[in-house]
Amino acid sequence: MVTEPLKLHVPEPGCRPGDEPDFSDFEIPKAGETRKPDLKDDADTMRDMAFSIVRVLTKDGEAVGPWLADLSPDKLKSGLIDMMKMRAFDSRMLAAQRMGKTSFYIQCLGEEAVACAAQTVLQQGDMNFPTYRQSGLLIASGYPMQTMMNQIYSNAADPNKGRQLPTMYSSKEYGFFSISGNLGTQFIQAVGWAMASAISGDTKIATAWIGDGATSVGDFHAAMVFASTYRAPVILNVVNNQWAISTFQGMARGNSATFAARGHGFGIPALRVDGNDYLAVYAVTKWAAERARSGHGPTLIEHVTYRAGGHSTSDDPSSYRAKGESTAWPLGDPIERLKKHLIFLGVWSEKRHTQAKAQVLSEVREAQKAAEAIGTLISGNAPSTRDIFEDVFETMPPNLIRQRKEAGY
Amino acid sequence: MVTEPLKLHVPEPGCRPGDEPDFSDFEIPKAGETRKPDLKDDADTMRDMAFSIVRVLTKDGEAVGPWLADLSPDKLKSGLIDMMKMRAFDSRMLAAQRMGKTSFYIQCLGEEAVACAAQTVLQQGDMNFPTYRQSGLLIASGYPMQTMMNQIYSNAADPNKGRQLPTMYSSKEYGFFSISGNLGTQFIQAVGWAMASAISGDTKIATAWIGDGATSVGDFHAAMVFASTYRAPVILNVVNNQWAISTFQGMARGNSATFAARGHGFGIPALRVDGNDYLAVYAVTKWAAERARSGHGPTLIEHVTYRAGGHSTSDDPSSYRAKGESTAWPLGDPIERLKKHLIFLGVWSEKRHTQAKAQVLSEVREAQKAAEAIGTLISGNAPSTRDIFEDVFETMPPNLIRQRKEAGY
Amino acid sequence: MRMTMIEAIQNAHDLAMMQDDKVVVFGEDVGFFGGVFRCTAGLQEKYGKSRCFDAPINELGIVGAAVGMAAYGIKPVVEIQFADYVYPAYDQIVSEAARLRHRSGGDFTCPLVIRMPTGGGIFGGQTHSQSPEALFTHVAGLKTVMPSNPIDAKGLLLAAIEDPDPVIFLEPKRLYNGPFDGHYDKPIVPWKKHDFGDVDTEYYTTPLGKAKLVEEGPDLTIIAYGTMVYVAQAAAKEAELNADIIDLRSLVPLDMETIIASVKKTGRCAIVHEATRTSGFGAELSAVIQENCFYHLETPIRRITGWDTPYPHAQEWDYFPSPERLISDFNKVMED
Amino acid sequence: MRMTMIEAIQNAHDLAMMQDDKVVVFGEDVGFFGGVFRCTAGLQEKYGKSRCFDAPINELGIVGAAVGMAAYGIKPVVEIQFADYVYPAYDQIVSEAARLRHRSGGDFTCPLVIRMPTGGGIFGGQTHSQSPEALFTHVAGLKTVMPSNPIDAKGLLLAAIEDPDPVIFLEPKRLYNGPFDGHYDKPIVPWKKHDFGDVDTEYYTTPLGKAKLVEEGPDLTIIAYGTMVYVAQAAAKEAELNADIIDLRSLVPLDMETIIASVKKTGRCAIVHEATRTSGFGAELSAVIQENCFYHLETPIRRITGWDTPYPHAQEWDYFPSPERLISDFNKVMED
Ligand SMILES: Cc1ncc(C[n+]2csc(CCOP(=O)(O)OP(=O)(O)O)c2C)c(N)n1
Ligand SMILES: Cc1ncc(C[n+]2csc(CCOP(=O)(O)OP(=O)(O)O)c2C)c(N)n1
Ligand SMILES: [Mg+2]
Ligand SMILES: [Mg+2]
Repeated sequence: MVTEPLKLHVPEPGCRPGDEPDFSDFEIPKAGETRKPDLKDDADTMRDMAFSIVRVLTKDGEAVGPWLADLSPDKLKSGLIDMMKMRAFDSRMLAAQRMGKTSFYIQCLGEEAVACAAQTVLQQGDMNFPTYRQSGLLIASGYPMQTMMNQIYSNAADPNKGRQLPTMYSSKEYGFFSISGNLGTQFIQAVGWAMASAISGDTKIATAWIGDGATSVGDFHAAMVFASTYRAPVILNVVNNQWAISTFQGMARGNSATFAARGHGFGIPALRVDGNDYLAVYAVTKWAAERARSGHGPTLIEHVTYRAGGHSTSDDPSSYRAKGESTAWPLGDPIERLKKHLIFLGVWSEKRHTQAKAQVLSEVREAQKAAEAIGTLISGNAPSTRDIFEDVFETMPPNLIRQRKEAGY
Repeated sequence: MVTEPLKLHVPEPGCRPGDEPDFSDFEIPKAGETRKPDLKDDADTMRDMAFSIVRVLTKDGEAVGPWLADLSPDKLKSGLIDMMKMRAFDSRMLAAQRMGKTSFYIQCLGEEAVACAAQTVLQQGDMNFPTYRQSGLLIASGYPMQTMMNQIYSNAADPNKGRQLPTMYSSKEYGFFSISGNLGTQFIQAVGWAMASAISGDTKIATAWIGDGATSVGDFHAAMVFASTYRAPVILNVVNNQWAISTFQGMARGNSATFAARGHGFGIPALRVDGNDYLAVYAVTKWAAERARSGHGPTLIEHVTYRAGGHSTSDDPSSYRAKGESTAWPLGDPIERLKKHLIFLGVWSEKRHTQAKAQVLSEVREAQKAAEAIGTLISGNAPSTRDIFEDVFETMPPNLIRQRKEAGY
Repeated sequence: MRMTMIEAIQNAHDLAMMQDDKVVVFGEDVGFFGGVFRCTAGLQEKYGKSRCFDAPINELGIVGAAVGMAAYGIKPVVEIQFADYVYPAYDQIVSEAARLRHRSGGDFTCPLVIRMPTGGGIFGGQTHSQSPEALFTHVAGLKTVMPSNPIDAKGLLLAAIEDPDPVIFLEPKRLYNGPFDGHYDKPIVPWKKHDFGDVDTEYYTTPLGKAKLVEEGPDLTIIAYGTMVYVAQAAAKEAELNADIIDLRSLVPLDMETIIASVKKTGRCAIVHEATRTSGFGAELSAVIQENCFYHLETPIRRITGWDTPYPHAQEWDYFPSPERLISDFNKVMED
Repeated sequence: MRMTMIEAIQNAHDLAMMQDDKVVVFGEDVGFFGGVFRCTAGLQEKYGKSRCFDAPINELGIVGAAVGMAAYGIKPVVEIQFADYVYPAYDQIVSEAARLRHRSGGDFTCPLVIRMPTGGGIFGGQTHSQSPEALFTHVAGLKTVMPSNPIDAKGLLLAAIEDPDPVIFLEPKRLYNGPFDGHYDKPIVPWKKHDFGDVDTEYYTTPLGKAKLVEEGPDLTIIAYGTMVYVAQAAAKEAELNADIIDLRSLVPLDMETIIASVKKTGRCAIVHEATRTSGFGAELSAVIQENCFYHLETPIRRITGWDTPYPHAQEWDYFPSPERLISDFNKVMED
């Protein structure tokens, strides 16, 4: 028996600052290549799907293969607009944060397709359990941008009454569950929500969202166990954007595995999708939603994408990521890819794109103007001190009334 | 799109009290049939192993196939004796509990092979992180039975000083980590211990133990993530004895999956073994130990066995399990099977077995007599009240000294 | 009808499920088996598997799923098999259940009940004996309740189920079968023969936030909850003290009025609980009483509690606050 | 050498790792990046990847693995990125780290340090602002420490690393760069220009369990820790009170002697902390002071604390115990 000293293995990303970005190890199937199993198929007949990537859009902007879905040009255009809005919104809010109008901001640059495409599959009454990087769900569901900004500015019209960090939105009406700052907690809550729908004999489904890094949390495991045991009507989304602050995704998974392969230990159908391919995300989400709604239970989807920006406004990725990694990312930019497809289809042009961009920017600006007219974090007109004490319970108990009075309210 | 009302799926065991036990759905490969991968093989080349069962002993007591290991007849005999001791020990202690000599007892009836065989693979300095159902680890390592009984009786010689429930042993010297009453917590601790061995450049390995039911806990997931990320030299054992108190193992896993298949989401080699086949458990554990010790990292082993007794002395399984389920269990009894093998080899006989049984019983009795001479939970000579206050910290802080004095000590 | 505390709790579940089909009950071994203490016996058979079911062994998952269900609009009542096993769920309780209403500006709410057998006295060792109430009372957004008899157990549980916010419901398991008063060598009167076991079979609620003055007397105020109510009563009797004995029933919200009125009257106060002393709920009680009754107090408030150690197995009765310890401390409160 | 509190903490790690190769440091983003607050900057480069490394995002796993490592015989020092994220690890801390020595009869021990940035004042909202100290002080087997300046931070951290038992090490992140006194509209003196930033570069320890009397005065005793030490100082000054101001530094073990001596001297006491009031550590302090100094107290002990609500974002300064609130309450302690 060998008795050489053991050594701790600590995984390292392919490149760090100073290195040349290199994604040549990253296996990417051709668009259209990956098969589409039947909705009713058992998880154990599709284990291969967890090691492939569903892709629809080719390099040239053509949409091909079994996952090509029934999206009309109008729907595709509106998807493009959603993503463009999201990007413009992010860029304005990043700037607003830099100007001190709020304390903090998180953008989703480069990942717009994931949330924007997934949202369009959902129906009224379904519920997303998002992380802070799925603001696209709100944008694509037509939630007023100004209300989002009111939240970001913690102004008097903030639906959260100034209580939450910027971007921690909540909207029951728009099927967007209150975001928690504690990573992963919503994953099992989504499963519970979906179980409640099944218990109630309803037809609503839930979607759970989690980052690559956060798949490590215990709540992820709880969600897998409960979803599989009770066959909950839920879509379990892992957004693998390659990074968790400064930590690369390899730190959260085994060497030869994928995040999707986690499904295999639970008999949950699992697949990977090109997260920068609007059409692929749409198709895969639709497939999973239909499985859920027709009683076939949960699906695990790993969205393969890339966090093109910093983690948040508190983060500077240049100290831990190689320069140019973002542009070297082989799955490209979701907006550019959908735009190319629309041009390929002959329903879009560079010119229309430029017009649309201007149009989108003016909408975002208008929303911002309106929000700022109410107030920003520094301009005053914030929610009241009284609001600290409200909503701790439905009815304020005597000790809180006493404390509210102590606070002078 | 279908809009039939959803329904909650709640898994049910094959049979409940009043039903005829039926294990016909349970797929059991023939002994010798399952292949043996190379130690250095990658996890993704052996995914099939998680859906098969390694078995060595045939119905007739012959040992066959690639997993047949180098166990001498003497070693096999001593393995048989270990299991017989464990069973005699359990039966005496169950009786002692019924007589009120202690508060509680947990036996491992029917699962003796798992712990007894696994222990013989380990070396001085390795560490088990067991649950309450692996007392066989202590028996097989030659730990004094009387000391175990001192613990069970919480008498003055109890190494735990009366602090722990019966069977919650601890022995650093014998490589047996202090058992926690909180399920699963030791699984990730074992990984941490193994990481420490690697960090220190040592060659020691750890083994983690968990029940089928407890695989649901978050600590299980943490262990998988950390073991895979840092390639910790650890053997991750799931003892699937079909039941978690009144809850059948299906409640802890997806429909088409096995517990072993959990390894696939982490790139951890995973296999299932016939837990009632001493030779198979030995061979599989040895393989995993060699992988760990030679730097190939963790292995997940699902031991397929059956909890033949009640969960504990507080439990009566007849209210939730079908009568006769235990005898219908298709993998048989581990002691009977090893005995048959030894007889097949011509190194054992019914007569010698009867003699051995008597010999084992008298050893157990002697240990018991000696332990009871020191004291039982009701006979007095318990650890001191003072012992409550010791070992909270290495040095007793002032507030505990004050409280100890308040208590009159 | 005479009921044990277990039967009263089962009955409360039964009535709640009957009255409101949004009420669902789950936890480890609570479905087919009816719970290791039988508090959910028969519910699965009566209401079906989708309203009462077993759960995987994952307390985080049980509470986390319940948070999602509560947000959906149904009413989960979950069992943690022993309070000692609630810690894996602590994040879901503290960061999620307790804060959902507040952080979402009232958009989402979390009406759920988390039941758990609590406390020692059953030779359960350190993992079947703990009293973690103070770990909940510190968390804004949680209510924390502990009944001491079958009548209250039913009424408080039904009130907890009706409550629009998360409630931690601690059941002193040593009282499941009768009012244990700390004299472990003497038999207990079973609830079936005790007045407090005479439970109305109809639906009723006992409001959260109202303490009960179980005995009245001028000598001192004794504040207790759960098992310690009976130990305090026995000790006061043996010490021949005529005390106001307050059974808090609900720790948050706290019935300050009853407490303050009593301490102002007696000028002396003893607080009794089984949990470890440091940062136990007794500290909060002592602090608020001191803040509100300072000029009425004649002697220092004393806390009689479990020691600042884990709960031992063999030395259980040296850890458990015994009638003798209570008597000695009550006398000190009187003497000083 | 002048250091920020971050640099002092980094320096403590560095010296501990240099002196004892059993010391290992890990946590989320602590390896290559050096921690989101840079407290572990440069350690991976200096000591290699097997002594300082990134961890998966699983606090349970971080602490659970550390418990196993500590049992092995090495010395893990782990970082929880924010104290608000410690709850998933709560079971491993309470049921395992805190009890291992006791339950195994001293056979296994668990010397580990769990560091975490604590407290508000940085517009972090409810998940980057919490002060969970009371959730640890209630747990037998844990020591709980909170420094208030670079010199103490280094000495206490090195003492914690030397300690044979688990230590919870809470770092008031609002003090990382300078002694914030609650006047959020005024600039702070950076540690680099402050005497407490003048940190000895040699190895030294500051004993756990010893409070520090940071100011002496006859009027009243003010007990604080972490950020509140400076807020208390500012408020006392503005109120023109000459107070004994005690910086606890260590909550468990608690320096009762210093506290009792001071309160017996002044007869008046105010306790200040940022955590929610109910069952906060202030309750324990109030209770023990009352038990030990009853006959010396002239007015009720007051607690000035965070409200019993989650920590808000926009209304941060209405939640944070401000100098104005402290002044008003100090005056009440004096008046009554
Ligand atoms: C329980 C918990 N631990 C740690 C953190 C701190 N934290 C915030 S975001 C983050 C990284 C998350 O990475 P990932 O899940 O990949 O999501 P991404 O940011 O890439 O979208 C960390 C560690 C937290 N919020 N919650
Ligand atoms: C965290 C936690 N939750 C619940 C329990 C109560 N409990 C003790 S044993 C048990 C069943 C365990 O079943 P399994 O893991 O299959 O192990 P087995 O008893 O079959 O060996 C339960 C639920 C516990 N000890 N710890
Ligand atoms: Mg990520
Ligand atoms: Mg089992």
